[in-house]
Amino acid sequence: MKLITAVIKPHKWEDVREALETFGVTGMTVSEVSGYGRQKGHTEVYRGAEYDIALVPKIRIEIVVDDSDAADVVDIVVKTAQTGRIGDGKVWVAPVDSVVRVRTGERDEAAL
Amino acid sequence: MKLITAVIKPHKWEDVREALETFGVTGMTVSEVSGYGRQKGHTEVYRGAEYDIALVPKIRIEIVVDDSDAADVVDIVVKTAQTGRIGDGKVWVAPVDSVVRVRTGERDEAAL
Amino acid sequence: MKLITAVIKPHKWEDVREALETFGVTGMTVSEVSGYGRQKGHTEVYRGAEYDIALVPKIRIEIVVDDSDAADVVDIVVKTAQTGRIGDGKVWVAPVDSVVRVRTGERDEAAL
Amino acid sequence: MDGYYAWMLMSSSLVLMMTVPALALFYGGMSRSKSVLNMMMMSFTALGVVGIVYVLWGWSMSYAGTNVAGLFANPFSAFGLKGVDYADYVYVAFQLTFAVITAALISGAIADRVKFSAWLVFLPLWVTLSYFPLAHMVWGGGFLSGASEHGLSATLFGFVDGAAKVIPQDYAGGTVVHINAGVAGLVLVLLIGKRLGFGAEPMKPHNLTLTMIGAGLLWFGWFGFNVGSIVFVAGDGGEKDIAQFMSETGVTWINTTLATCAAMLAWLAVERLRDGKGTSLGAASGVVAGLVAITPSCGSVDVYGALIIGVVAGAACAYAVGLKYKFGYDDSLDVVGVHLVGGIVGTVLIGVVSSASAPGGVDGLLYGGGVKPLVVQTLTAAFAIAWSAIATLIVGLAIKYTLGWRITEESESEGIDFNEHGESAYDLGLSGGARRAGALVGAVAATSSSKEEANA
Amino acid sequence: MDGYYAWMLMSSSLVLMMTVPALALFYGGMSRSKSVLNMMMMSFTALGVVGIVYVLWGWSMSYAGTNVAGLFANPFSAFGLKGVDYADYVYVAFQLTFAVITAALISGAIADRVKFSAWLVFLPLWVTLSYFPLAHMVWGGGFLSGASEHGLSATLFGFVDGAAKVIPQDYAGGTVVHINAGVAGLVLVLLIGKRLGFGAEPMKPHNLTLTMIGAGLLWFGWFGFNVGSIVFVAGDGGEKDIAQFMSETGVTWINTTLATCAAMLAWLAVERLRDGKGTSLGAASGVVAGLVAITPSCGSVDVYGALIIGVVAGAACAYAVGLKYKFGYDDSLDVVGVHLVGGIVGTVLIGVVSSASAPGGVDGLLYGGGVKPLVVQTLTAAFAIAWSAIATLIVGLAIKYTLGWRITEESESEGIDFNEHGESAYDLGLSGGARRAGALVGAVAATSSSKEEANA
Amino acid sequence: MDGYYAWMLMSSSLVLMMTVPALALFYGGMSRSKSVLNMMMMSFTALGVVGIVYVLWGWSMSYAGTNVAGLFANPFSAFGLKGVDYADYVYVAFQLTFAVITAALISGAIADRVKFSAWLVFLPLWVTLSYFPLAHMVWGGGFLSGASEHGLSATLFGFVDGAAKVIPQDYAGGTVVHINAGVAGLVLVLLIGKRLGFGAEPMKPHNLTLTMIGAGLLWFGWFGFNVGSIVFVAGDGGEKDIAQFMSETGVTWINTTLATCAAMLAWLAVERLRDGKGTSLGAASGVVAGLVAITPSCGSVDVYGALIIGVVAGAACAYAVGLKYKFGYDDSLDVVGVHLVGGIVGTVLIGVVSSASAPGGVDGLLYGGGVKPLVVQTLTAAFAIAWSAIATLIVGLAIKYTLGWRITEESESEGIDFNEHGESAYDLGLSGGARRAGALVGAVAATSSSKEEANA
Ligand SMILES: Nc1ncnc2c1ncn2[C@@H]1O[C@H](COP(=O)(O)OP(=O)(O)O)[C@@H](O)[C@H]1O
Ligand SMILES: Nc1ncnc2c1ncn2[C@@H]1O[C@H](COP(=O)(O)OP(=O)(O)O)[C@@H](O)[C@H]1O
Ligand SMILES: Nc1ncnc2c1ncn2[C@@H]1O[C@H](COP(=O)(O)OP(=O)(O)O)[C@@H](O)[C@H]1O
Repeated sequence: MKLITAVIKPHKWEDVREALETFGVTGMTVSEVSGYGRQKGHTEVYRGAEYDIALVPKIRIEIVVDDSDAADVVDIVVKTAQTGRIGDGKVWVAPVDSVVRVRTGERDEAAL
Repeated sequence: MKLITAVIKPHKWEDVREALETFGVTGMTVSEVSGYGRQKGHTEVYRGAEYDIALVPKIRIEIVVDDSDAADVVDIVVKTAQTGRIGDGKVWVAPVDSVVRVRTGERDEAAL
Repeated sequence: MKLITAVIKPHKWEDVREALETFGVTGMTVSEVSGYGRQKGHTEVYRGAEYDIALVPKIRIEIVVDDSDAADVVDIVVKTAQTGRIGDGKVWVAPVDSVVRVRTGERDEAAL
Repeated sequence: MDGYYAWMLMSSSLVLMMTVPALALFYGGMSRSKSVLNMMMMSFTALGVVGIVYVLWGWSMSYAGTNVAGLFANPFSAFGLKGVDYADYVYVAFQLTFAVITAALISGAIADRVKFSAWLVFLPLWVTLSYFPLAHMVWGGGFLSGASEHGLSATLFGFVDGAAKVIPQDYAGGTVVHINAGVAGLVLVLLIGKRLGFGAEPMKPHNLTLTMIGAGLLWFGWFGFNVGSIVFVAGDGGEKDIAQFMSETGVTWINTTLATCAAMLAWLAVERLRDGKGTSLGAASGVVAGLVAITPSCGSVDVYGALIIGVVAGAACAYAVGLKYKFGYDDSLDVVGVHLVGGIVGTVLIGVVSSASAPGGVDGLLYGGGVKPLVVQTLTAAFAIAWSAIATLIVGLAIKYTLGWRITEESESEGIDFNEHGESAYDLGLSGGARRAGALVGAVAATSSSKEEANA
Repeated sequence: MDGYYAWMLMSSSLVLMMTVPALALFYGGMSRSKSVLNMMMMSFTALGVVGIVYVLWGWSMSYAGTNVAGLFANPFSAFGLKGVDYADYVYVAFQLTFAVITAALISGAIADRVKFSAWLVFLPLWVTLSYFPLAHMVWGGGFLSGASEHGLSATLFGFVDGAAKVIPQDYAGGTVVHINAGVAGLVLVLLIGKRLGFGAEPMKPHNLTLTMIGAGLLWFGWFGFNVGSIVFVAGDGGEKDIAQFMSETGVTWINTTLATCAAMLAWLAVERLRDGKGTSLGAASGVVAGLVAITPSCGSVDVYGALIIGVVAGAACAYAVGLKYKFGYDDSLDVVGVHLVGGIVGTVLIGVVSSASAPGGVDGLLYGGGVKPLVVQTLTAAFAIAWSAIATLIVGLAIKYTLGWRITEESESEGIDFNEHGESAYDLGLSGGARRAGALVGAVAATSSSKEEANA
Repeated sequence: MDGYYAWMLMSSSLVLMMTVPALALFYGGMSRSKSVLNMMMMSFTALGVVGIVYVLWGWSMSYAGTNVAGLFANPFSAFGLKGVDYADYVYVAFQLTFAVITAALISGAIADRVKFSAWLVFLPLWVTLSYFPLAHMVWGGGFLSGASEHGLSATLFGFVDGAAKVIPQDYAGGTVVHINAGVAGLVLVLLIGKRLGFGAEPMKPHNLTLTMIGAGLLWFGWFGFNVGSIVFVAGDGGEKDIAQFMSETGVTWINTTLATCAAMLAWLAVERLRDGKGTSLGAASGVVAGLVAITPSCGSVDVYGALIIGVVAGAACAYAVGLKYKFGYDDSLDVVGVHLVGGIVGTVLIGVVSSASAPGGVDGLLYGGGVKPLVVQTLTAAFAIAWSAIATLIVGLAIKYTLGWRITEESESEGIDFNEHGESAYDLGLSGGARRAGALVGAVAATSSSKEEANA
């Protein structure tokens, strides 16, 4: 099993979801996060006080997949989330020992 | 060390917390996330425009534990979070090299 | 590659960011989470009903780094996030197989 | 009198504003984020339904029709305002807004768990069986008014030249509005049952800023409610009436404000002593408790009387809202604890602190008026409680065994906003909705190429 | 008449409140969290800009100046209220607030995508070319009024002793305000184009509680709007006027409320039938639809007429808001669906349900008044539509080919609040801003040592 | 005059609404999410405490009691409104609301860091030492009024038939309200010190929609504040008074609106030039700055005077709010930058742009009135500043060395809402509170079995 974590631009989320669905990913866990990196945030000014907003909104997707699918899923995310502009995000793959489906207690492949 | 990540139904959070407390888990990190999977979301209609809300609210729990406790903790979460209805969630276990307690700098077992 | 996950006190975030920047960390992903642990939450009373708020707000930072940098980054976070008071948080290190920069498709070292 | 008339136009508008948006906000903020919309909808639809019903038969049944046994008036004689003089429309307007908010107040007791359809059916039935009759009895010359020869007070203590010896006092609606709504809330709660997880799961207010806005706007609107409730002695629109208008209203304004200030501080004091801290929800609740208690008495007490009523109401309600946990009835947003208790405090205390020096007052116990006023006030309250309880029970049971009141347990734990209204109140993610994102399904075809055309 | 005068002061204040904050909230809540501030700013600046322009030449061009071909009055004769009697300032105030809200209403159609500078330029031009002339034509004795011998109605059906035989009716602004704003919205949408992702991405309301507050406050303010629009027959401030004030206003208040209640329920009914559930956005929208439709007719119908207009408007608008998906124009917050459609419904239905029994009414079709009133109402609406369309087109094109209307695609998808105002509406993280944290850059030096000094 | 009287009832209600909820919202939205409730509570309790104090001795000390050295009146002679005619209660009401909001305004300067108990003690002391005396001096025939033979102006430029030759002008409270509150805020800030991390950590507004609602409702309420402040020449309630009422109020309404519109645009212009973008917070701030500046002058300028005052105030305040970073005083929500600066601008500019053509005006510098009015206005402002500073210093120091002002550093960085009120403002998680979930501790036993009973 692998855990694929993708941090992408919010407005790309819909496309990514569709692409993964087509590929056959049946589930994922999504959260709203803030990104810090080359893409600079905004400057906001409130009553003359200037704030340098270092963080930009991102969507973080976690997908647990079979080792065999990992490479494809990563490629799909990278392809669909890409705009070519700074701040497109990152995708990383990490090992997972096991996964369980709470409803049934099924494990690993069966749990996905 | 293992990192156990559990994605469960929000209203199960209280029960899970209690069960883990009783077992002796002294800490965890919790976040509000959105889940995508078999459990379908809602349909919302705003002024005649129908929105298919693919995502459902979930609670995501991260627990770093001793290798020895991993199996038990997973079982506890699965048992207490289970409703038998679609959308109960997933639990996965991943390896952790080391953990540090910021306050003291203690490492691994001692940091939990 | 390693994934360093740090859970710290919110008001320490600025300091940690600066310290990491100086060290040369060019990116990270941040989220608002709730912590459960030794640090007890608050008690809130609404119209005579007392609520025991078990969770305390924390900031969760994810940083993917070279194996070689992992130790230093952990030390920096621990040093700057430390207040010595209960609830300072945890930092854990986990293995990462690979990381990709969505914008360019670059991998691993090049993706950071 | 066109000045008074202008004030009545304003007062009617203010009281309407109390229900929508003020009460909707006050209640909405206290509910959970998954049920705030349903909560607000109950106030909005109370206005929608009762507003129409009132014009159709409410006015007739309260004031215009021929009296039936002192309990209510003929709902048909002035149906649809038939034969009502245009110059009296402003009174219809003012009274309409009272009926609306009374019905809306009830919704706080049954938050988070009631079928929207059941609420829509409840509204017209309840105002017809409970509100209109009580309004008639108290203000329409009926059984609880001082003008009725066979009225409660007249029967007890006699009737001389056209009025009961001891005139029952309810300046702006302690019985008709607050006791009535409070009792109805209690009866429904007992019929309908608790929310899932009541007393176990946290059910804290999801947005106290809304509750604070609501409380503030309620206070603002309440000046229309209380100060607008002046009744003229001469009633011919002449000098005397104008003089009365230009003095009595100042008193009711000041009394309303004083009692409310006092109740706010009293509630905070109780919290400080009991829980260690005064809360903003406490301040907002104290405001409402004070407004409720001064409602029946704002014309019959002096400044000290107003302060006493405020302090007692604030403290009493601050304790009363805890009772539901002791006795285990889920009066979700404390309609009983605030409106029933506050309404009783205000109505009964009149018998004690009312003063003949006040424009609309007779001497109460404290001013040597003896015990009679207290007796009359207490029995009036008691009768109102009984009437409201029975009327609500009839309507509540009828609905329980036909439509049914409760939504399913799944719907309730998932959230009534989703399940009864197909909406969620908030989508605050800066990623512009992505968090709860979803593809637009309805009628999209024609616009799928929008991106290209965007700058056409 | 100082009572009537007091009411006018209040009404002017109420209508100003309709734009800021009521409309700002109603619209702001419906937009996305990344554009709510821009949405609210469009209402605030509509007040800022039009408020000044109105005093400078708006009043003169609508009412005070010498008539030019019945289309508008000389903008300079009373420039800056030159020569206007202080006793008439209250009418300037009242009319000023109408111009303001009409302009502000338009902003809903072009949400999320328009340069702030373009909006600021649009405001004075549009009110000058579209609003002031229409106000003059309808209320200033111009081409669309019954007082003009060469007016539309007079030309069609004759003119006897100083008035058209068939008097065109627009009590409070169905044509001048709602049709005018609705048409302007539609024209701008067609000129400016759709939002990125319209019809594809979710664009749901980000905070319905704001929309509910807004709808409630709009209703409250609308009493000033409609009830304040009384015009006196005698006009000498004598007994007759007072009597008219003390009866007609009651009717307009009641009609306004009835139609709005009916429209709310009608909209909810349509949703229930079509989508399965009645929504809070539907209730809020129904409220506005009803208020819009009863605006021209509140003085000329009886209670049943008001109910009919409310039901028709609620249902019609509930369907109309869906059309933009069918035809693919991005009327973002449904200015067309609610204000244009509602305005037409109200204006035209007068010809059908208007009743001579109502204070300001003549018998419509339904009351044997024949088809003439219907013809006059319809043609008046048509003319208003044409005028508004042309005027808006001129202004809109002028801006399109000079400043340009649209912000960049990046700015739009990132959020207009950031890019046009450098702000974000919310920072709710309990970690006190950390989530979107950033170091304070401006003028910090002097205070860097603040931590130490904090308790100095 | 019952029309005027009705307007005073409305004005009093409007001004009360300015504090609760309007100011509470305006300030609450600008604070951080961890301190919004405390911020709102300071406004609510200002009303709670000052409302009572005013009736007890405030009115007496300002207007009713016997004059003491022209500085204040005897607080006991009309204690608890003893001997006050009911017909005058409406004036008590109106003045009460002014005292309340003045005290509440101060809270903005000391946001996020002050013990709730200290604030509750500060309120009655401050209004007694600073507000009541200044109200007496300016409006009660005291040292700063034109009616006092030994007054400032009379002493300087003489006194003929019952009035100072050069009458000091403060129509609605530039000195008494805004300068007074602004100075008090500044003094407290210097006594209390900065928030932790001031100038270093981000302290941006947590919810600008609340601030926008607040600004809008403040504007609405301000019509009561300014327009209600009319003082009659004849004062016998006869024809002349009615005529004055029916003309002067129109002027104050228009001037209030014009100056506010101008200030909003001026503030936005400054931001555009300085920071590149006009912000919604800037628009809201400009609105308040304009309202503040026109407060003393709304009756004494013509439309151009109002525009000038608005533009100057908007621009001046937009710059002034930056000063705190330069000089390092933490005037958290800019009470100094907006109310002190705006109040001075408005009060002093009267000496320049005031015009005899305006109902309440004398010719200022610009209209050939010479420099005397300017001198009087300036010295009046200066005296008010001095008095307020000393009074506040006394109260502030007394509290600092007894109760102490500051909460602990932990409490402050964790959030004052938790630590002083035991609450958090928001719980928006759709998971119904899970994010900040917690088990219900209080009195649960009796209801633990609720799940089963839920449908009983
Ligand atoms: N080392 C890292 N670890 C975790 N997340 C990162 C890291 N570097 C960047 N990110 C995430 O990826 C996002 C995009 O990175 P950024 O450097 O801004 O642009 P790009 O990836 O196109 O060079 C960041 O906002 C952050 O959320
Ligand atoms: N492959 C996956 N990776 C990560 N999270 C997943 C994955 N599949 C499902 N989930 C999470 O588990 C939740 C429940 O899964 P779902 O398929 O809806 O029901 P069930 O697990 O009962 O079959 C989802 O909402 C999502 O948050
Ligand atoms: N076993 C764990 N797994 C994941 N996160 C944890 C764990 N234990 C603690 N945490 C996180 O660390 C934070 C601080 O831990 P806590 O026990 O309160 O204080 P300390 O670490 O100083 O002893 C917690 O709020 C929680 O977010």
